[in-house]
Amino acid sequence: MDITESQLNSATVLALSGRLDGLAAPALEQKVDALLATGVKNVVLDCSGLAYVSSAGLRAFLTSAKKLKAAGGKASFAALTPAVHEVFELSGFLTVLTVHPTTAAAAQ
Amino acid sequence: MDITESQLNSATVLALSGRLDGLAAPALEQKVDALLATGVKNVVLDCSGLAYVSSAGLRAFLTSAKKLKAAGGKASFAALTPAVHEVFELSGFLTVLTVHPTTAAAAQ
Amino acid sequence: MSSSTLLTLANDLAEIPRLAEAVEAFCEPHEPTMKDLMAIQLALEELITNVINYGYPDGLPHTFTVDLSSPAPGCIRAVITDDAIAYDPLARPEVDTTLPLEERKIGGLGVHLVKKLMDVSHYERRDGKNILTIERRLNRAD
Amino acid sequence: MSSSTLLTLANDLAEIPRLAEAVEAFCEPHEPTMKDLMAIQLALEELITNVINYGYPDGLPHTFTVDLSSPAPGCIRAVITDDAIAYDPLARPEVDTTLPLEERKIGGLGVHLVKKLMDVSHYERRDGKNILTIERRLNRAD
Ligand SMILES: Nc1ncnc2c1ncn2[C@@H]1O[C@H](COP(=O)(O)OP(=O)(O)O)[C@@H](O)[C@H]1O
Ligand SMILES: Nc1ncnc2c1ncn2[C@@H]1O[C@H](COP(=O)(O)OP(=O)(O)O)[C@@H](O)[C@H]1O
Repeated sequence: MDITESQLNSATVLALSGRLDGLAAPALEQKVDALLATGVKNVVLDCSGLAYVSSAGLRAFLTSAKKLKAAGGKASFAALTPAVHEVFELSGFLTVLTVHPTTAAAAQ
Repeated sequence: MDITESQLNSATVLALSGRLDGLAAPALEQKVDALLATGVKNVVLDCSGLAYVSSAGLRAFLTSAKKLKAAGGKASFAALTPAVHEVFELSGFLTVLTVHPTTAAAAQ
Repeated sequence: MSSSTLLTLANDLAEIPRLAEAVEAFCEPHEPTMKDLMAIQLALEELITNVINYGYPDGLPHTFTVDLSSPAPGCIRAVITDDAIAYDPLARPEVDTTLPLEERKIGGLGVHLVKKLMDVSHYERRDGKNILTIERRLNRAD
Repeated sequence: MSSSTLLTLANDLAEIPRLAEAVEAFCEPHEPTMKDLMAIQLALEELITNVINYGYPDGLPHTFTVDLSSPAPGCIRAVITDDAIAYDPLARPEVDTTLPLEERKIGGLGVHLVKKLMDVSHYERRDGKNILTIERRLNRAD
Protein backbone atom coordinates (compact mmCIF):
# COMPACT_ATOMS: atom_id res chain seq x y z
CA MET A 1 0.00 0.00 0.00
CA ASP A 2 1.10 3.57 -0.75
CA ILE A 3 0.28 6.57 1.45
CA THR A 4 0.58 10.02 -0.18
CA GLU A 5 0.32 13.10 2.06
CA SER A 6 -1.00 16.49 0.95
CA GLN A 7 -2.73 19.58 2.40
CA LEU A 8 -6.29 20.71 1.54
CA ASN A 9 -7.81 23.69 3.41
CA SER A 10 -7.00 23.01 7.09
CA ALA A 11 -6.87 19.23 6.62
CA THR A 12 -3.96 16.85 6.07
CA VAL A 13 -5.03 14.43 3.35
CA LEU A 14 -3.63 10.88 3.29
CA ALA A 15 -4.38 9.26 -0.08
CA LEU A 16 -4.29 5.47 0.32
CA SER A 17 -3.72 3.29 -2.69
CA GLY A 18 -3.52 -0.46 -3.04
CA ARG A 19 -4.34 -3.04 -0.39
CA LEU A 20 -4.73 -2.26 3.31
CA ASP A 21 -4.26 -5.81 4.62
CA GLY A 22 -2.73 -7.12 7.82
CA LEU A 23 0.79 -6.62 6.44
CA ALA A 24 0.17 -3.00 5.42
CA ALA A 25 -1.92 -1.82 8.39
CA PRO A 26 1.01 -1.03 10.77
CA ALA A 27 2.40 1.52 8.26
CA LEU A 28 -0.87 3.47 8.39
CA GLU A 29 -0.95 3.50 12.21
CA GLN A 30 2.67 4.69 12.26
CA LYS A 31 1.88 7.45 9.76
CA VAL A 32 -1.03 8.76 11.87
CA ASP A 33 1.10 8.56 15.06
CA ALA A 34 3.79 10.61 13.31
CA LEU A 35 1.24 13.26 12.24
CA LEU A 36 -0.16 13.43 15.80
CA ALA A 37 3.38 13.91 17.14
CA THR A 38 3.77 17.02 14.94
CA GLY A 39 0.45 18.44 16.15
CA VAL A 40 -1.72 17.54 13.13
CA LYS A 41 -5.33 17.02 14.26
CA ASN A 42 -7.53 17.16 11.17
CA VAL A 43 -6.90 14.18 8.87
CA VAL A 44 -8.79 13.13 5.76
CA LEU A 45 -8.25 9.57 4.53
CA ASP A 46 -8.80 9.58 0.76
CA CYS A 47 -9.85 5.98 -0.03
CA SER A 48 -10.54 6.47 -3.75
CA GLY A 49 -7.53 4.30 -4.62
CA LEU A 50 -8.05 1.74 -1.86
CA ALA A 51 -8.85 -1.57 -3.54
CA TYR A 52 -9.04 -3.71 -0.43
CA VAL A 53 -9.37 -3.44 3.33
CA SER A 54 -9.46 -6.28 5.87
CA SER A 55 -10.30 -6.18 9.58
CA ALA A 56 -6.66 -5.31 10.31
CA GLY A 57 -7.11 -2.23 8.10
CA LEU A 58 -10.41 -1.39 9.81
CA ARG A 59 -8.67 -1.70 13.17
CA ALA A 60 -6.03 0.78 11.99
CA PHE A 61 -8.81 3.15 10.86
CA LEU A 62 -10.62 2.84 14.21
CA THR A 63 -7.45 3.32 16.26
CA SER A 64 -6.50 6.36 14.19
CA ALA A 65 -9.95 7.92 14.58
CA LYS A 66 -9.94 7.32 18.35
CA LYS A 67 -6.47 8.82 18.79
CA LEU A 68 -7.28 11.90 16.70
CA LYS A 69 -10.55 12.42 18.61
CA ALA A 70 -8.74 12.03 21.97
CA ALA A 71 -6.27 14.73 20.82
CA GLY A 72 -9.19 17.10 20.11
CA GLY A 73 -8.99 16.52 16.35
CA LYS A 74 -10.89 14.35 13.86
CA ALA A 75 -10.53 11.75 11.12
CA SER A 76 -12.74 11.85 8.01
CA PHE A 77 -12.96 9.13 5.38
CA ALA A 78 -13.62 10.00 1.75
CA ALA A 79 -14.44 8.39 -1.60
CA LEU A 80 -14.90 4.73 -0.63
CA THR A 81 -15.07 2.24 -3.51
CA PRO A 82 -18.21 0.05 -3.48
CA ALA A 83 -16.28 -2.97 -2.16
CA VAL A 84 -14.69 -0.99 0.70
CA HIS A 85 -18.03 0.70 1.40
CA GLU A 86 -19.65 -2.71 1.86
CA VAL A 87 -17.05 -3.73 4.45
CA PHE A 88 -17.55 -0.41 6.32
CA GLU A 89 -21.29 -1.02 6.30
CA LEU A 90 -21.11 -4.63 7.53
CA SER A 91 -18.76 -3.53 10.31
CA GLY A 92 -21.03 -0.71 11.50
CA PHE A 93 -18.26 1.76 10.59
CA LEU A 94 -20.61 4.01 8.57
CA THR A 95 -22.17 5.08 11.89
CA VAL A 96 -19.02 5.44 14.04
CA LEU A 97 -16.73 7.03 11.44
CA THR A 98 -17.31 10.21 9.44
CA VAL A 99 -17.60 9.23 5.77
CA HIS A 100 -17.87 11.71 2.89
CA PRO A 101 -18.43 11.04 -0.82
CA THR A 102 -15.43 13.17 -1.87
CA THR A 103 -12.12 14.34 -0.41
CA ALA A 104 -13.15 17.97 -1.08
CA ALA A 105 -16.30 17.55 1.04
CA ALA A 106 -14.31 15.81 3.81
CA ALA A 107 -11.79 18.69 3.96
CA GLN A 108 -14.48 21.42 4.36
CA MET B 1 -7.22 -24.36 -35.95
CA ASP B 2 -7.82 -22.31 -39.10
CA ILE B 3 -6.83 -23.45 -42.60
CA THR B 4 -6.55 -20.74 -45.27
CA GLU B 5 -6.11 -21.81 -48.91
CA SER B 6 -4.28 -19.77 -51.56
CA GLN B 7 -2.35 -20.28 -54.80
CA LEU B 8 1.39 -19.57 -55.26
CA ASN B 9 3.10 -20.51 -58.56
CA SER B 10 1.90 -24.04 -59.26
CA ALA B 11 1.34 -24.86 -55.59
CA THR B 12 -1.77 -24.79 -53.45
CA VAL B 13 -0.77 -23.22 -50.13
CA LEU B 14 -2.60 -24.19 -46.93
CA ALA B 15 -1.76 -21.70 -44.17
CA LEU B 16 -2.35 -23.36 -40.79
CA SER B 17 -2.92 -21.20 -37.75
CA GLY B 18 -3.54 -22.13 -34.14
CA ARG B 19 -3.29 -25.59 -32.60
CA LEU B 20 -3.13 -28.83 -34.60
CA ASP B 21 -4.17 -31.19 -31.79
CA GLY B 22 -6.12 -34.43 -31.80
CA LEU B 23 -9.39 -32.52 -32.08
CA ALA B 24 -8.25 -30.42 -35.04
CA ALA B 25 -6.30 -33.05 -37.02
CA PRO B 26 -9.29 -34.64 -38.82
CA ALA B 27 -10.13 -31.25 -40.43
CA LEU B 28 -6.68 -31.12 -42.03
CA GLU B 29 -6.94 -34.68 -43.38
CA GLN B 30 -10.37 -33.87 -44.83
CA LYS B 31 -9.03 -30.72 -46.47
CA VAL B 32 -6.18 -32.60 -48.17
CA ASP B 33 -8.59 -35.37 -49.29
CA ALA B 34 -10.84 -32.70 -50.81
CA LEU B 35 -7.91 -31.15 -52.69
CA LEU B 36 -6.80 -34.57 -53.98
CA ALA B 37 -10.37 -35.20 -55.20
CA THR B 38 -10.17 -32.05 -57.37
CA GLY B 39 -6.81 -33.11 -58.85
CA VAL B 40 -4.52 -30.89 -56.76
CA LYS B 41 -1.12 -32.55 -56.37
CA ASN B 42 1.35 -29.91 -55.21
CA VAL B 43 0.55 -28.70 -51.68
CA VAL B 44 2.58 -26.37 -49.44
CA LEU B 45 1.70 -26.38 -45.73
CA ASP B 46 2.58 -22.92 -44.38
CA CYS B 47 3.25 -23.54 -40.65
CA SER B 48 4.32 -19.99 -39.74
CA GLY B 49 1.14 -19.54 -37.67
CA LEU B 50 1.09 -23.03 -36.22
CA ALA B 51 1.62 -22.71 -32.47
CA TYR B 52 1.28 -26.37 -31.56
CA VAL B 53 1.31 -29.82 -33.09
CA SER B 54 0.81 -33.16 -31.33
CA SER B 55 1.34 -36.70 -32.64
CA ALA B 56 -2.21 -36.62 -34.02
CA GLY B 57 -1.20 -33.59 -36.07
CA LEU B 58 2.02 -35.30 -37.18
CA ARG B 59 -0.02 -38.32 -38.23
CA ALA B 60 -2.23 -36.05 -40.34
CA PHE B 61 0.92 -34.54 -41.92
CA LEU B 62 2.38 -38.00 -42.66
CA THR B 63 -0.89 -39.34 -44.08
CA SER B 64 -1.27 -36.26 -46.29
CA ALA B 65 2.30 -36.52 -47.57
CA LYS B 66 1.89 -40.22 -48.34
CA LYS B 67 -1.40 -39.70 -50.21
CA LEU B 68 -0.03 -36.81 -52.27
CA LYS B 69 3.08 -38.83 -53.13
CA ALA B 70 0.96 -41.86 -54.11
CA ALA B 71 -1.05 -39.57 -56.43
CA GLY B 72 2.17 -38.47 -58.13
CA GLY B 73 2.25 -35.12 -56.30
CA LYS B 74 4.07 -33.79 -53.24
CA ALA B 75 3.65 -32.06 -49.89
CA SER B 76 6.12 -29.40 -48.70
CA PHE B 77 6.24 -27.91 -45.20
CA ALA B 78 7.32 -24.31 -44.69
CA ALA B 79 8.21 -21.83 -41.96
CA LEU B 80 8.13 -24.04 -38.86
CA THR B 81 8.23 -22.23 -35.51
CA PRO B 82 11.07 -23.39 -33.20
CA ALA B 83 8.67 -25.39 -31.01
CA VAL B 84 7.10 -27.19 -34.00
CA HIS B 85 10.56 -27.69 -35.55
CA GLU B 86 11.70 -29.48 -32.38
CA VAL B 87 8.77 -31.92 -32.57
CA PHE B 88 9.51 -32.60 -36.27
CA GLU B 89 13.12 -33.25 -35.36
CA LEU B 90 12.39 -35.60 -32.44
CA SER B 91 9.97 -37.53 -34.66
CA GLY B 92 12.46 -37.96 -37.49
CA PHE B 93 10.12 -35.91 -39.73
CA LEU B 94 12.88 -33.58 -40.91
CA THR B 95 14.28 -36.49 -42.95
CA VAL B 96 11.02 -37.99 -44.30
CA LEU B 97 9.17 -34.75 -45.08
CA THR B 98 10.30 -31.86 -47.28
CA VAL B 99 10.81 -28.82 -45.06
CA HIS B 100 11.63 -25.33 -46.34
CA PRO B 101 12.42 -22.17 -44.37
CA THR B 102 9.79 -20.08 -46.24
CA THR B 103 6.55 -20.63 -48.14
CA ALA B 104 8.05 -18.92 -51.21
CA ALA B 105 10.94 -21.43 -51.25
CA ALA B 106 8.53 -24.34 -50.78
CA ALA B 107 6.39 -23.19 -53.74
CA GLN B 108 9.34 -22.96 -56.19
CA MET C 1 -13.16 -30.02 -17.03
CA SER C 2 -13.27 -28.69 -13.52
CA SER C 3 -10.29 -27.30 -11.67
CA SER C 4 -9.17 -26.84 -8.09
CA THR C 5 -6.03 -25.21 -6.71
CA LEU C 6 -4.19 -26.42 -3.63
CA LEU C 7 -2.00 -23.78 -1.99
CA THR C 8 0.57 -24.64 0.67
CA LEU C 9 1.29 -21.69 2.97
CA ALA C 10 3.89 -20.98 5.65
CA ASN C 11 2.87 -19.53 9.05
CA ASP C 12 4.06 -16.07 8.00
CA LEU C 13 1.89 -12.98 7.43
CA ALA C 14 3.81 -12.30 4.20
CA GLU C 15 1.62 -15.04 2.69
CA ILE C 16 -1.46 -12.75 2.83
CA PRO C 17 -0.82 -10.81 -0.42
CA ARG C 18 0.42 -13.95 -2.20
CA LEU C 19 -2.77 -15.77 -1.25
CA ALA C 20 -4.81 -12.77 -2.45
CA GLU C 21 -3.11 -13.00 -5.86
CA ALA C 22 -3.70 -16.74 -6.11
CA VAL C 23 -7.38 -16.20 -5.22
CA GLU C 24 -7.70 -13.61 -7.97
CA ALA C 25 -6.05 -15.93 -10.51
CA PHE C 26 -8.29 -18.85 -9.52
CA CYS C 27 -11.53 -16.81 -9.52
CA GLU C 28 -10.86 -14.89 -12.74
CA PRO C 29 -12.40 -17.47 -15.15
CA HIS C 30 -15.54 -17.41 -12.97
CA GLU C 31 -15.98 -13.66 -13.63
CA PRO C 32 -16.22 -12.37 -10.06
CA THR C 33 -17.21 -8.77 -9.26
CA MET C 34 -14.79 -6.57 -7.27
CA LYS C 35 -17.01 -7.21 -4.24
CA ASP C 36 -16.77 -10.97 -4.75
CA LEU C 37 -12.98 -10.91 -4.98
CA MET C 38 -12.62 -8.66 -1.96
CA ALA C 39 -15.05 -10.79 0.06
CA ILE C 40 -13.19 -14.05 -0.61
CA GLN C 41 -9.74 -12.50 -0.11
CA LEU C 42 -10.89 -10.84 3.11
CA ALA C 43 -12.47 -13.99 4.56
CA LEU C 44 -9.29 -15.94 3.85
CA GLU C 45 -7.05 -13.22 5.27
CA GLU C 46 -9.05 -13.14 8.52
CA LEU C 47 -8.97 -16.90 8.99
CA ILE C 48 -5.33 -17.53 8.03
CA THR C 49 -4.14 -14.54 10.08
CA ASN C 50 -5.58 -16.18 13.17
CA VAL C 51 -4.03 -19.53 12.29
CA ILE C 52 -0.64 -17.87 11.73
CA ASN C 53 -0.80 -15.64 14.84
CA TYR C 54 -2.34 -18.02 17.37
CA GLY C 55 -2.35 -21.53 15.92
CA TYR C 56 1.33 -22.44 16.33
CA PRO C 57 2.50 -21.25 19.77
CA ASP C 58 5.81 -23.13 19.41
CA GLY C 59 7.05 -20.32 17.17
CA LEU C 60 8.50 -22.82 14.67
CA PRO C 61 7.89 -22.89 10.90
CA HIS C 62 4.75 -24.81 9.90
CA THR C 63 2.68 -25.19 6.74
CA PHE C 64 -1.04 -25.46 6.18
CA THR C 65 -3.18 -25.58 3.05
CA VAL C 66 -5.90 -23.60 1.30
CA ASP C 67 -7.86 -25.54 -1.32
CA LEU C 68 -9.77 -23.42 -3.85
CA SER C 69 -12.52 -25.00 -5.92
CA SER C 70 -15.83 -24.28 -7.60
CA PRO C 71 -18.36 -26.86 -6.37
CA ALA C 72 -21.05 -25.45 -8.69
CA PRO C 73 -21.16 -22.82 -11.46
CA GLY C 74 -20.86 -19.32 -9.99
CA CYS C 75 -19.79 -20.59 -6.57
CA ILE C 76 -16.30 -20.46 -5.06
CA ARG C 77 -15.25 -22.70 -2.14
CA ALA C 78 -12.13 -22.39 -0.02
CA VAL C 79 -11.06 -25.01 2.53
CA ILE C 80 -8.36 -24.16 5.07
CA THR C 81 -6.79 -27.26 6.62
CA ASP C 82 -4.23 -26.87 9.40
CA ASP C 83 -2.70 -29.04 12.09
CA ALA C 84 -2.53 -26.10 14.50
CA ILE C 85 -4.13 -26.19 17.95
CA ALA C 86 -7.83 -27.06 17.92
CA TYR C 87 -9.87 -23.86 17.58
CA ASP C 88 -13.28 -23.06 16.12
CA PRO C 89 -13.30 -19.35 15.21
CA LEU C 90 -16.96 -19.54 14.11
CA ALA C 91 -18.05 -20.38 17.67
CA ARG C 92 -17.02 -16.92 18.95
CA PRO C 93 -19.82 -14.66 20.26
CA GLU C 94 -21.24 -12.11 17.81
CA VAL C 95 -19.66 -8.65 17.99
CA ASP C 96 -21.95 -5.67 18.55
CA THR C 97 -21.47 -3.45 15.48
CA THR C 98 -23.90 -0.78 16.80
CA LEU C 99 -21.79 0.59 19.69
CA PRO C 100 -20.48 4.19 19.48
CA LEU C 101 -16.82 4.88 18.66
CA GLU C 102 -15.60 5.07 22.26
CA GLU C 103 -17.10 1.70 23.21
CA ARG C 104 -16.09 -0.22 20.06
CA LYS C 105 -13.54 -2.90 20.87
CA ILE C 106 -10.41 -2.91 18.79
CA GLY C 107 -10.68 -6.30 17.06
CA GLY C 108 -13.08 -9.20 16.83
CA LEU C 109 -14.43 -7.94 13.52
CA GLY C 110 -12.71 -10.49 11.30
CA VAL C 111 -14.93 -13.49 11.96
CA HIS C 112 -18.01 -11.26 11.90
CA LEU C 113 -17.09 -10.19 8.35
CA VAL C 114 -16.39 -13.79 7.29
CA LYS C 115 -19.90 -14.82 8.32
CA LYS C 116 -21.54 -11.83 6.63
CA LEU C 117 -19.59 -12.07 3.38
CA MET C 118 -19.79 -15.85 2.93
CA ASP C 119 -22.87 -17.91 2.13
CA VAL C 120 -21.41 -20.93 3.91
CA SER C 121 -18.92 -21.03 6.77
CA HIS C 122 -18.30 -24.34 8.50
CA TYR C 123 -15.77 -25.64 11.03
CA GLU C 124 -14.80 -29.24 11.62
CA ARG C 125 -12.07 -30.93 13.68
CA ARG C 126 -11.02 -34.17 12.00
CA ASP C 127 -7.91 -36.39 12.22
CA GLY C 128 -6.16 -33.83 14.43
CA LYS C 129 -6.83 -31.02 11.96
CA ASN C 130 -8.91 -27.85 11.85
CA ILE C 131 -10.92 -27.83 8.63
CA LEU C 132 -12.64 -24.53 7.81
CA THR C 133 -14.87 -24.40 4.74
CA ILE C 134 -16.21 -21.16 3.30
CA GLU C 135 -18.27 -20.60 0.16
CA ARG C 136 -19.59 -17.59 -1.70
CA ARG C 137 -22.07 -17.43 -4.56
CA LEU C 138 -20.63 -14.93 -7.01
CA ASN C 139 -22.60 -11.85 -8.01
CA ARG C 140 -25.05 -12.27 -5.14
CA ALA C 141 -27.41 -9.36 -4.47
CA ASP C 142 -26.61 -7.51 -1.26
CA MET D 1 3.51 -20.27 -0.83
CA SER D 2 3.48 -23.12 -3.30
CA SER D 3 0.55 -24.01 -5.50
CA SER D 4 -0.82 -27.05 -7.28
CA THR D 5 -3.84 -27.38 -9.56
CA LEU D 6 -6.08 -30.44 -9.67
CA LEU D 7 -8.05 -30.82 -12.90
CA THR D 8 -10.93 -33.25 -13.25
CA LEU D 9 -11.47 -34.32 -16.87
CA ALA D 10 -14.17 -36.25 -18.69
CA ASN D 11 -13.29 -39.06 -21.14
CA ASP D 12 -13.94 -36.77 -24.12
CA LEU D 13 -11.36 -35.48 -26.61
CA ALA D 14 -12.89 -32.00 -26.29
CA GLU D 15 -10.93 -31.78 -23.01
CA ILE D 16 -7.61 -31.51 -24.92
CA PRO D 17 -7.74 -27.76 -25.68
CA ARG D 18 -9.19 -27.00 -22.22
CA LEU D 19 -6.35 -28.89 -20.57
CA ALA D 20 -3.85 -27.01 -22.76
CA GLU D 21 -5.29 -23.70 -21.51
CA ALA D 22 -5.12 -24.81 -17.88
CA VAL D 23 -1.50 -25.91 -18.37
CA GLU D 24 -0.64 -22.51 -19.81
CA ALA D 25 -2.34 -20.71 -16.89
CA PHE D 26 -0.57 -22.91 -14.33
CA CYS D 27 2.87 -22.62 -15.93
CA GLU D 28 2.73 -18.88 -16.67
CA PRO D 29 4.15 -17.71 -13.28
CA HIS D 30 7.08 -20.12 -13.83
CA GLU D 31 8.04 -18.29 -17.05
CA PRO D 32 8.13 -21.20 -19.50
CA THR D 33 9.48 -20.85 -23.05
CA MET D 34 7.20 -21.66 -26.01
CA LYS D 35 9.05 -24.98 -26.27
CA ASP D 36 8.39 -25.76 -22.60
CA LEU D 37 4.67 -25.05 -22.91
CA MET D 38 4.35 -27.05 -26.10
CA ALA D 39 6.31 -29.96 -24.60
CA ILE D 40 4.11 -30.22 -21.50
CA GLN D 41 0.86 -29.73 -23.41
CA LEU D 42 1.94 -32.30 -25.99
CA ALA D 43 2.96 -34.92 -23.41
CA LEU D 44 -0.37 -34.52 -21.62
CA GLU D 45 -2.35 -34.64 -24.86
CA GLU D 46 -0.64 -37.89 -25.89
CA LEU D 47 -1.24 -39.59 -22.56
CA ILE D 48 -4.83 -38.46 -21.95
CA THR D 49 -5.81 -39.21 -25.55
CA ASN D 50 -4.86 -42.83 -24.99
CA VAL D 51 -6.74 -42.94 -21.68
CA ILE D 52 -9.83 -41.44 -23.34
CA ASN D 53 -9.66 -43.60 -26.48
CA TYR D 54 -8.65 -46.95 -25.01
CA GLY D 55 -8.98 -46.80 -21.22
CA TYR D 56 -12.76 -47.03 -20.84
CA PRO D 57 -14.05 -49.69 -23.26
CA ASP D 58 -17.53 -49.57 -21.66
CA GLY D 59 -18.23 -46.38 -23.61
CA LEU D 60 -19.75 -44.72 -20.51
CA PRO D 61 -18.82 -41.30 -19.08
CA HIS D 62 -15.86 -41.41 -16.66
CA THR D 63 -13.61 -38.86 -15.05
CA PHE D 64 -9.91 -38.87 -14.26
CA THR D 65 -7.55 -36.25 -12.87
CA VAL D 66 -4.46 -34.30 -13.88
CA ASP D 67 -2.55 -32.75 -10.98
CA LEU D 68 -0.17 -29.92 -11.91
CA SER D 69 2.53 -28.86 -9.47
CA SER D 70 6.03 -27.47 -9.26
CA PRO D 71 8.14 -29.80 -7.08
CA ALA D 72 11.15 -27.48 -7.35
CA PRO D 73 11.83 -24.04 -8.82
CA GLY D 74 11.86 -24.20 -12.63
CA CYS D 75 10.34 -27.68 -12.73
CA ILE D 76 6.76 -28.61 -13.68
CA ARG D 77 5.21 -31.95 -12.71
CA ALA D 78 1.96 -33.44 -14.00
CA VAL D 79 0.37 -36.57 -12.55
CA ILE D 80 -2.41 -38.31 -14.46
CA THR D 81 -4.48 -40.61 -12.24
CA ASP D 82 -7.21 -42.74 -13.80
CA ASP D 83 -9.25 -45.81 -12.85
CA ALA D 84 -9.23 -47.04 -16.44
CA ILE D 85 -7.94 -50.49 -17.45
CA ALA D 86 -4.40 -51.21 -16.30
CA TYR D 87 -1.96 -50.07 -18.98
CA ASP D 88 1.65 -48.87 -18.93
CA PRO D 89 2.21 -46.77 -22.06
CA LEU D 90 5.90 -46.27 -21.18
CA ALA D 91 6.58 -50.00 -21.56
CA ARG D 92 5.88 -49.89 -25.32
CA PRO D 93 8.80 -50.68 -27.66
CA GLU D 94 10.73 -47.73 -29.06
CA VAL D 95 9.58 -46.52 -32.48
CA ASP D 96 12.17 -46.30 -35.26
CA THR D 97 12.23 -42.64 -36.32
CA THR D 98 14.83 -43.26 -39.04
CA LEU D 99 12.69 -45.21 -41.51
CA PRO D 100 11.85 -43.65 -44.92
CA LEU D 101 8.38 -42.20 -45.59
CA GLU D 102 6.89 -45.33 -47.13
CA GLU D 103 7.87 -47.53 -44.20
CA ARG D 104 6.91 -45.15 -41.38
CA LYS D 105 3.99 -46.51 -39.38
CA ILE D 106 1.07 -44.18 -38.91
CA GLY D 107 1.04 -43.79 -35.12
CA GLY D 108 3.08 -44.83 -32.11
CA LEU D 109 4.86 -41.47 -32.03
CA GLY D 110 3.04 -40.05 -29.02
CA VAL D 111 4.81 -41.96 -26.26
CA HIS D 112 8.15 -41.52 -28.06
CA LEU D 113 7.66 -37.74 -27.90
CA VAL D 114 6.62 -37.89 -24.23
CA LYS D 115 9.88 -39.64 -23.32
CA LYS D 116 12.01 -37.25 -25.40
CA LEU D 117 10.34 -34.06 -24.18
CA MET D 118 10.11 -34.95 -20.48
CA ASP D 119 12.97 -35.27 -18.00
CA VAL D 120 10.99 -37.76 -15.92
CA SER D 121 8.27 -40.16 -17.05
CA HIS D 122 7.10 -42.79 -14.62
CA TYR D 123 4.22 -45.30 -14.52
CA GLU D 124 2.77 -46.94 -11.45
CA ARG D 125 -0.33 -49.08 -10.84
CA ARG D 126 -1.62 -48.49 -7.32
CA ASP D 127 -5.00 -49.05 -5.59
CA GLY D 128 -6.59 -50.04 -8.89
CA LYS D 129 -5.37 -46.88 -10.60
CA ASN D 130 -2.91 -45.96 -13.34
CA ILE D 131 -0.64 -43.18 -12.06
CA LEU D 132 1.53 -41.52 -14.71
CA THR D 133 4.02 -38.89 -13.56
CA ILE D 134 5.86 -36.62 -15.98
CA GLU D 135 8.25 -33.78 -15.21
CA ARG D 136 10.08 -31.19 -17.24
CA ARG D 137 12.81 -28.77 -16.20
CA LEU D 138 11.91 -25.46 -17.79
CA ASN D 139 14.33 -23.73 -20.13
CA ARG D 140 16.44 -26.85 -20.53
CA ALA D 141 19.07 -26.78 -23.27
CA ASP D 142 18.21 -29.03 -26.22
N1 LIG E 1 -6.80 -20.07 14.81
C1 LIG E 1 -6.74 -19.79 16.15
N2 LIG E 1 -6.13 -20.66 16.97
C2 LIG E 1 -6.09 -20.40 18.29
N3 LIG E 1 -6.60 -19.32 18.88
C3 LIG E 1 -7.21 -18.41 18.13
C4 LIG E 1 -7.31 -18.60 16.73
N4 LIG E 1 -7.98 -17.53 16.21
C5 LIG E 1 -8.28 -16.73 17.24
N5 LIG E 1 -7.82 -17.25 18.41
C6 LIG E 1 -7.99 -16.67 19.75
O1 LIG E 1 -9.11 -15.79 19.73
C7 LIG E 1 -8.73 -14.48 20.13
C8 LIG E 1 -9.49 -13.42 19.38
O2 LIG E 1 -9.40 -13.61 17.98
P1 LIG E 1 -9.64 -12.38 17.02
O3 LIG E 1 -10.85 -11.62 17.44
O4 LIG E 1 -9.57 -12.81 15.58
O5 LIG E 1 -8.38 -11.56 17.42
P2 LIG E 1 -7.95 -10.17 16.98
O6 LIG E 1 -9.13 -9.53 16.29
O7 LIG E 1 -7.57 -9.53 18.26
O8 LIG E 1 -6.81 -10.51 16.06
C9 LIG E 1 -7.24 -14.41 19.92
O9 LIG E 1 -6.62 -13.50 20.80
C10 LIG E 1 -6.79 -15.85 20.16
O10 LIG E 1 -6.60 -16.08 21.55
N1 LIG F 1 -4.29 -45.85 -21.81
C1 LIG F 1 -4.42 -46.97 -22.54
N2 LIG F 1 -5.17 -47.96 -22.07
C2 LIG F 1 -5.31 -49.10 -22.78
N3 LIG F 1 -4.70 -49.35 -23.95
C3 LIG F 1 -3.94 -48.40 -24.48
C4 LIG F 1 -3.74 -47.17 -23.80
N4 LIG F 1 -2.90 -46.42 -24.56
C5 LIG F 1 -2.59 -47.14 -25.64
N5 LIG F 1 -3.20 -48.34 -25.60
C6 LIG F 1 -3.08 -49.42 -26.61
O1 LIG F 1 -1.87 -49.24 -27.32
C7 LIG F 1 -2.11 -49.14 -28.72
C8 LIG F 1 -1.15 -48.16 -29.38
O2 LIG F 1 -1.15 -46.91 -28.71
P1 LIG F 1 -0.69 -45.63 -29.49
O3 LIG F 1 0.58 -45.91 -30.20
O4 LIG F 1 -0.71 -44.41 -28.62
O5 LIG F 1 -1.86 -45.56 -30.49
P2 LIG F 1 -2.09 -44.63 -31.67
O6 LIG F 1 -0.78 -43.91 -31.93
O7 LIG F 1 -2.50 -45.58 -32.75
O8 LIG F 1 -3.19 -43.77 -31.12
C9 LIG F 1 -3.56 -48.72 -28.83
O9 LIG F 1 -4.12 -49.15 -30.04
C10 LIG F 1 -4.19 -49.39 -27.63
O10 LIG F 1 -4.55 -50.73 -27.91
